[in-house]
Amino acid sequence: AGGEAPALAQLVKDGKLPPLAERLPKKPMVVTPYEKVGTYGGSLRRGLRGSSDHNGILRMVGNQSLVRWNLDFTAVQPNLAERWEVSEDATQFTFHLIEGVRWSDGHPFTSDDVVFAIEDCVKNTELYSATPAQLAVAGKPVTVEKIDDYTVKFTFAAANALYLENLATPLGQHPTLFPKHYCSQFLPKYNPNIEADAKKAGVTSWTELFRSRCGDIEIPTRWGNVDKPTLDPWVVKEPYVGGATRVVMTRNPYFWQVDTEGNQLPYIDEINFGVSQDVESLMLNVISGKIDIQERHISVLANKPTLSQNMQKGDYRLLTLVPSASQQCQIYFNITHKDPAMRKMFADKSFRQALSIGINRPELIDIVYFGQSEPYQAGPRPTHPWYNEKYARQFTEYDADKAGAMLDQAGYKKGGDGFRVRPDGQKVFFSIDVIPTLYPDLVDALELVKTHWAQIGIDMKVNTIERALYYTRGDDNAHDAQVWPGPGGLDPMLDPRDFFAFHPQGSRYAIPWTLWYTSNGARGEEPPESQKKRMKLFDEARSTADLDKRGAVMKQIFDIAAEEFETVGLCLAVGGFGIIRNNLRNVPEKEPDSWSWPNPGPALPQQFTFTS
Amino acid sequence: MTDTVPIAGRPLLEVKNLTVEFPLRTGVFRAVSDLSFSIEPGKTLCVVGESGSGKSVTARSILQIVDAPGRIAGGSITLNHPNRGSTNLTGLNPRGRQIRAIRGRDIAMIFQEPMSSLSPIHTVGNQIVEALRLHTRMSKAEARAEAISLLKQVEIPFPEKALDRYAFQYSGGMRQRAMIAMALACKPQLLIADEPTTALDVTTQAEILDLIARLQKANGMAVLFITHDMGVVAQIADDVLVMHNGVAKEYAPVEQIFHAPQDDYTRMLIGSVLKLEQKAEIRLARAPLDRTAAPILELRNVSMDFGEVKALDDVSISLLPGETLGIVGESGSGKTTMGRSIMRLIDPTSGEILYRRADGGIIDLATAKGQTLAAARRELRMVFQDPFGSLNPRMTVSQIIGEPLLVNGVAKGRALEERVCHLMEQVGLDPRARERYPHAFSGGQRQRIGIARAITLNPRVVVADEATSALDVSVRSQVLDLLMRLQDELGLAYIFISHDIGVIRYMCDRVGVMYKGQLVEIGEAEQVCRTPEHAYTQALISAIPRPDPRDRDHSRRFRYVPPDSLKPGNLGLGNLKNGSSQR
Amino acid sequence: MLVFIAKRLLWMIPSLFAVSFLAFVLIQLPPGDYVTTYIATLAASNEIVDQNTAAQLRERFGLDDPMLIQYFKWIWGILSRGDFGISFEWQQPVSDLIWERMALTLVLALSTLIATWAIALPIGVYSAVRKYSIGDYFFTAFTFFGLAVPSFLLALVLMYVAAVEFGQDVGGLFSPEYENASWSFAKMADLFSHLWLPVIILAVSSTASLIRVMRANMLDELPKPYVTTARAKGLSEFRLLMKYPMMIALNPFISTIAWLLPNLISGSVVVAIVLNLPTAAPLLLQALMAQDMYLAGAFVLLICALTLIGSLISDILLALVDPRIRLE
Amino acid sequence: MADIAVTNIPPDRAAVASQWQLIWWAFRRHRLAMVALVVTLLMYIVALVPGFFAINDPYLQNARATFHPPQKVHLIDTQNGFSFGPHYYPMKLTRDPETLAAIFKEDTTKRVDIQFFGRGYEYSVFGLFNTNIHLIASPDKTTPLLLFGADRLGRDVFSRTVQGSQVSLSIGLLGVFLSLMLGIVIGGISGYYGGRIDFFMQRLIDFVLSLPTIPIWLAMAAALPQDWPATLQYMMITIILSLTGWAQLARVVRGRFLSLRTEEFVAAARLDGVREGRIIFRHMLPSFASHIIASITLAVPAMILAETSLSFLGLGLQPPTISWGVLLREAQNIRSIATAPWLFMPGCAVVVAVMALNLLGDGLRDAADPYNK
Ligand SMILES: Nc1ncnc2c1ncn2[C@@H]1O[C@H](COP(=O)(O)OP(=O)(O)OP(=O)(O)O)[C@@H](O)[C@H]1O
Ligand SMILES: Nc1ncnc2c1ncn2[C@@H]1O[C@H](COP(=O)(O)OP(=O)(O)OP(=O)(O)O)[C@@H](O)[C@H]1O
Ligand SMILES: [Mg+2]
Ligand SMILES: [Mg+2]
Repeated sequence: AGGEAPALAQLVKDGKLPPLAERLPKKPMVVTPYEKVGTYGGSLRRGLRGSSDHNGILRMVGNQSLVRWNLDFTAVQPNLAERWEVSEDATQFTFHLIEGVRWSDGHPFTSDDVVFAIEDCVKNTELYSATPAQLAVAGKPVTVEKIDDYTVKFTFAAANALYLENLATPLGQHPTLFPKHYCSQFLPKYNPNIEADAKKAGVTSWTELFRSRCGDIEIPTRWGNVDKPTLDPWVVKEPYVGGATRVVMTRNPYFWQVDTEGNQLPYIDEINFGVSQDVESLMLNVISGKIDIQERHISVLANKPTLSQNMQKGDYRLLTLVPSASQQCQIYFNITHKDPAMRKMFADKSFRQALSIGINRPELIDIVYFGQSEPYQAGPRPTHPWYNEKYARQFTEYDADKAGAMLDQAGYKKGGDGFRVRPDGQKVFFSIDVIPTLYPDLVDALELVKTHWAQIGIDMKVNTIERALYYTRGDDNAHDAQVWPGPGGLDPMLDPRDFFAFHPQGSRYAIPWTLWYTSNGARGEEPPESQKKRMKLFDEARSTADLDKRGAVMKQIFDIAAEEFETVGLCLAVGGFGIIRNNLRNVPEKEPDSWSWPNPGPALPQQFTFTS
Repeated sequence: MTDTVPIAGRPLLEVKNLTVEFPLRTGVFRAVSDLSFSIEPGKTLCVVGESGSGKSVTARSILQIVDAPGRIAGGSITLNHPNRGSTNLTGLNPRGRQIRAIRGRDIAMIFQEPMSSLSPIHTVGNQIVEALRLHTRMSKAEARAEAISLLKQVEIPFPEKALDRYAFQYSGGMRQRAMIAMALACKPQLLIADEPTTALDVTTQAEILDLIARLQKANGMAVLFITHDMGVVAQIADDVLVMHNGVAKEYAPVEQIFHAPQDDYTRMLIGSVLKLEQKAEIRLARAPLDRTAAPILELRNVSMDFGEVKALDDVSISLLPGETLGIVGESGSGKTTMGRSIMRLIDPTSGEILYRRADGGIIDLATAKGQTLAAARRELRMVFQDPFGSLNPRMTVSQIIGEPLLVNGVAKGRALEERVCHLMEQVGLDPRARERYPHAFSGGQRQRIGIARAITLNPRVVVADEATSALDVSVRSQVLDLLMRLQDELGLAYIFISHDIGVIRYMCDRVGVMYKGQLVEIGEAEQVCRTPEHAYTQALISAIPRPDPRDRDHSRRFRYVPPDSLKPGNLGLGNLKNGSSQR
Repeated sequence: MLVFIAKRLLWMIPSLFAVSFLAFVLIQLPPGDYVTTYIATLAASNEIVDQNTAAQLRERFGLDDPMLIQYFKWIWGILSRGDFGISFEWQQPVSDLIWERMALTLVLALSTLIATWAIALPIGVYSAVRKYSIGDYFFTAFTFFGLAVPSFLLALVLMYVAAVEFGQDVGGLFSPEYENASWSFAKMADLFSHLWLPVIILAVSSTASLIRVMRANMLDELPKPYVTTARAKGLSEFRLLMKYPMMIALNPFISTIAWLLPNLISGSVVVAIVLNLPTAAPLLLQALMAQDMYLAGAFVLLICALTLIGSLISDILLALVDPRIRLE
Repeated sequence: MADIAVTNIPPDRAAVASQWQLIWWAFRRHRLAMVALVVTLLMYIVALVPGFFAINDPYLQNARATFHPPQKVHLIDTQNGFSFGPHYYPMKLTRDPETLAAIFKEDTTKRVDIQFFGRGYEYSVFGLFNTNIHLIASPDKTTPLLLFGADRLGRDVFSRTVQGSQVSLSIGLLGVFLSLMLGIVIGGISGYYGGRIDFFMQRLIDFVLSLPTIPIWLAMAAALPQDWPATLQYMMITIILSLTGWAQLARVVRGRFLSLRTEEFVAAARLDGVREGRIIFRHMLPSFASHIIASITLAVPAMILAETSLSFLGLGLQPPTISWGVLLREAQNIRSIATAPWLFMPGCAVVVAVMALNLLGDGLRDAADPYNK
């Protein structure tokens, strides 16, 4: 006997919309509001930046997957699947969907849709020439069967113990992304005239048509079609297309969640994303109170004084982001450098160790991070159960003399100009790539590191470059060293790039090894034993469903990684922050900052509400 | 403007103790000092004097348009307008409304250098119509019709078409006449004419003088006429002001000036006129020309068309080494075009221009290119008809004169300076003025800069296009003598384009007469001047003004009308009319 | 004249080919490709693109083809179907994207242009005629300011003052209520009430430089004898200046028309970004930076066509204004 | 010749000024231009040895001075008895724990006297020798003298501005100069010859005008060796970009030359046997000098500021390199406007430079103008 938004009630009265009971599932999912039961109405303003910011929308509305994360980012909860069973060997996952859920156009959502999404769409090789990584194990794609209208079974070729967690991340949205009744018209299997339709629509092939109408998880066109039915709390009203100055989402009258009093969610009528070309104009909007909730793009620490000084003026409060990353600035020396002499130098563990203790971390934290961090190397954050003290803290103590001695011993003697010389007579010199437009703080930090290292006789160049160049240099293995924030602080399983050569674009200390790993030895360069061991261990962890056992395996990895000391970290990732307008309630004032936990989505914006 | 009765006892324009100064780097230069004169309505005051004596500056002062940094340092200029009362012009703001009302309407001015004084980017018609519409209430169409009639009155052929052409498409004389038409457009009370007929052949000049006289009669227009042509002075002046070095040497009725000059300078001036009446002494002393020598320059059937205008029509002529060939002809008859074709500044439409080099080789200048052309140009020099336009405004005179020496590697540094000084002295310029830019010279001085530049490189042929038109008679004869002495020294040959028959007689061995692009007569200078054969030449000779105010008989004068224009329907353009028949 | 225009128009065809090809090469010249930039952009928010998806994007966009093939595919699409291709980023036909932004771009650019010329030319003339007067010094000071302050800093400051101190709605060209409304009188009014800020900001620096250039050119023409002639006719100073020296001093400005048109599109990118203006420039920039090839290529083609047209117009105007210049 | 030789010429008749002398004399009379010349020279002296004029190490970060406001320099001390001489009081920093905002208060109990020609950080002069003598120095190394305040990392804005002059007043100008030369030569040739040559040159110019420069920047940034110093890379890029930047000037020059070439004095020069190059540069160009001087003086600030927009796009010079453009870019955010306006002091340096260069240009123009009074 819950309520519905007044506007919807009016539509029902006018006969333009079925009554609430017919729109909701028999047993709608009940969401407990964060603070209190809210009131209907209002338009929530939020900012997007320029182009390619589709994930800004995704994070706010588009995370209605089969399962979702809990608020603390510790466990997977039911979402569209009210429950599930996992087979012992973690190869079979059976999901039971909530009965009576409807797409935003009123069409029922059933296991047919899930089967369609995976079997017809994702596994269509014209559409997806390679199956997305989540849905393929051991090189084979998943098989999805319909058990009954509300039960589907996913079968993997091998153990996929992480599947539920993956499913809760944004990249796990495929099963609920494509409404069969709508998207099937864009598939040749269901529509023989598809090529002609594509021509008519002005695109060259049916796959393009499909993508522009049904989108994909992470492409702008997902929000560019007002007709596509979704399961999200809000649906597109003014689309995100090239040149759009704003994107408006309006409430989904068939949204399938209710609050504890049975009122249909969402509370807020509309979400209005203003598209700012530049972050500064976004900042201005925030300060002048024209944004209701924002952390994206403005969350750098440097903005905090300005934003906190204008709290009164902008009538907002601050939102604390708990970093999920582990390292604020991870230095990746290229251990697999193309130049053998450089490779030898970087591969020298004591060289890296000396450089690490040659950094005055407390000073750096003081200047660049307002004292808001602590010296750190790598590994899960201190609050994480898998925290590894040695891996996290070794070689963080500043000791220039010792560093010098270590370098002397390793054969890098000081030359005439005070800088060290390699055993082959060349001066020790390397550059560290950094992207200033993306991470200005890393430039500042490296500048300091440069002065610290100069004191121990190491000459380094802070190489500020444009991001595409940064990537290309990495991909070509043409870099001396690069920096990037180190992930895996709260979600070590999801992005272990620092722990071993895992990510071809992330584990920048040994790109060729990552290629070897991802291509199963077909490409790249064979890594040393300790890497191979970790790779094996990680594969094992991935297929271990039991959390404790998995933890034990992962800890072995951390031990090895600590021993190898491949990357040099500066300090623990610093928390960002955001702002919430004072009249916006039911928003947790502290939330993880992560892609896997695509904040603020898992805090359930559908139960955010305005007080007048 | 019906009331032409002068205010009793007061002249139209009174200039009292006018002093004009130019502050220069080295001190203040007084271009005009303590000058007084006045002009009665309907009368003509002629100003004569040495080139650079301040005639133009005086004229400009009246309209308050002395170029910076010049300033009127003293004296007054009063305009006594019959209807509007008297105004002290020196007291007016030079940009103000009052002086603007006077300019163009009450006082109009014909500038000395017509070639540069017209806007290069507006049609001539546009500029005349503008003057008309500014001071009268004419509609566009009326103004245009009036402009056409004005052009017709100044003898521009095909005025309807000419109206829509640009100044650079006009010949020098045509530009001058366009200036005259513009100045006369509003029927001013006072016309200031600064050497208005220097680029006109004597027939046209006579017509223009008649036109001015008619307007004087009809409107009581007063005229301040600056000229070097004593013949003209004798014909039209009521009073004459003789200037020298910025001061008035003599100010008297015309009779007195010619028949009882008081001042030495005036006497010298009149004497120089007589000198130019005969053949030059230098030439008399010369051995006769070797007529059998191979010509140094030979034009064969040269034609040049500008669209439908045939500026040169099948011209053939040759020039012997050491010879001076005079070219006379109606304004717009293609004289300049011929000169420019020889220098290859324009490409003739057809024909050959053969130049014999010192080594005997022959080059066709009409088709020569690159090195050959450049080499030939070193031996051929030209004095441009437009002295102002042909001097780079951003180079000092010393650079301008020295440039040919410098780029041809003849001299540099100190030696170059010496050469420049010497050249300037030769043409009668003060070498100390060589750090000045061309705009800071008088018209005649600029002309001499052009001459100095032309003779720098010891050329073999010089094409002198109206090279002495802006020079007073005494300086003119000096410059001509200089040219002839150079001829003796270097064996130069001249092509001497001039409207001044006196100069031709003084200087030239042979003379060619051009008419409408054709060479209608060519012969010994003496013979052509005495017994001209072609009817046009006869008309030309008949129109030469006599330098004697007592001999103002126009009845001798007649006009040449080409036979084809006598056809019916074409009568409007020209008919055989006697000079006096108009009166 | 007609022959001249026809000849020039014919020449545009090879020029367009050459420029489009070179542009295509240039756009691809920077390291990486669209997918790299795409990944890098997402990584900025710590978002991850599935490895397989990235590889497959490349394949789908034909980025693995040799460049020549990509070029010919594209050109062929344009020639045969008038199809400028699809924007990688937006998955929308390029032509839609471009035209969508052109209208507002033109409004803004033309208003700026008119404002600039209308302010700068008279002031430039004034500064020249009244050289070293109080007024001249005043405008000189203004121009120095306009030249020395980066326009987007100015934009930022003005926006800050307007937004924070006065609570004004700044950025963009429309109020929210009109943003997606259809065109109406009220919407036009709203547009113009938003237009002044960007126009001022965009106009400041170009006005300043225009003033300086105009002043310099006028100073050269003022002492010419033909000006004195006109003055002697009794022309008022204003008409005189407008008709005579100004026309000649305009010569350099007429030459600039060649890149005026293309500048309408590509000019003032950064200001447009800061002010959040829905004009073409940010889209072009984004396309170039992201190596969104067809979109960028189409823009470059458009710019090239406009350059060619602009230079034709400017050549014709040059000859019209100054008859001494002949068209050959 | 005796009859027309002008008499009474003073013996040293050659003692007149050359054109350059004339120009220099005219220039000297232009008081503002002289001031501008002095300022420009001073700026270049600063740019030559920025270390001497800097007070603190421009790269030195200082945790206690983040967003330090400009320090007041006092002349008369009344706090600690009465004394005279330039001095300042160190500022004490407290940080708001919640907002992280820094709060500075003048501590009048301590007084630091400013030294002239005192000792400070060590810098190198032309890479020849090192010294640590500075024009202005502060004896107290822990509380540095911050005339223009400090930036987010506590670096001295004054010293950074001084240091930045080096890059800003040199590299960009190289590009300006190169495109200028190219523009004049190509535009001059095109306009002087006209006709067919002009036609093809114009097609080339159209072509160059339509090329997008951003990809060139991107490609260049990648292609140049990464171990080059940032300034050298930037210089190479500006040089290469000036290979496209000339087109605009070339068109303008050409437009003017098309009409200039019909002038009689050009014909006269040709008859004098002057070669084409000299006609273009020596005879025709001066008539267009005003425009060119104006263009140069306009191009210089544009070049300095271009850096700011370029680094906005992640191109061009980037920190840690110091230039005015980079400094302004770093300052260009709401944060600085709202809380640290002194970060825009480099902008004042740009204003001064622009002003000096433009006035200098004006003076030159006037001095070279034959009609100038
Ligand atoms: N701007 C100037 N600066 C310096 N001297 C000047 C300037 N203008 C003219 N003069 C000088 O003033 C004197 C008078 O010049 P003006 O033009 O009146 O001579 P003029 O009598 O008209 O001579 P001409 O018959 O040659 O035209 C000349 O000696 C000339 O050199
Ligand atoms: N550039 C041009 N374009 C068109 N017509 C021209 C051009 N130059 C000269 N003309 C025409 O050619 C004819 C001859 O001109 P030219 O200058 O040779 O005459 P001129 O004999 O020197 O006359 P003047 O004695 O008046 O100087 C004139 O009718 C003139 O209008
Ligand atoms: Mg004169
Ligand atoms: Mg002539």
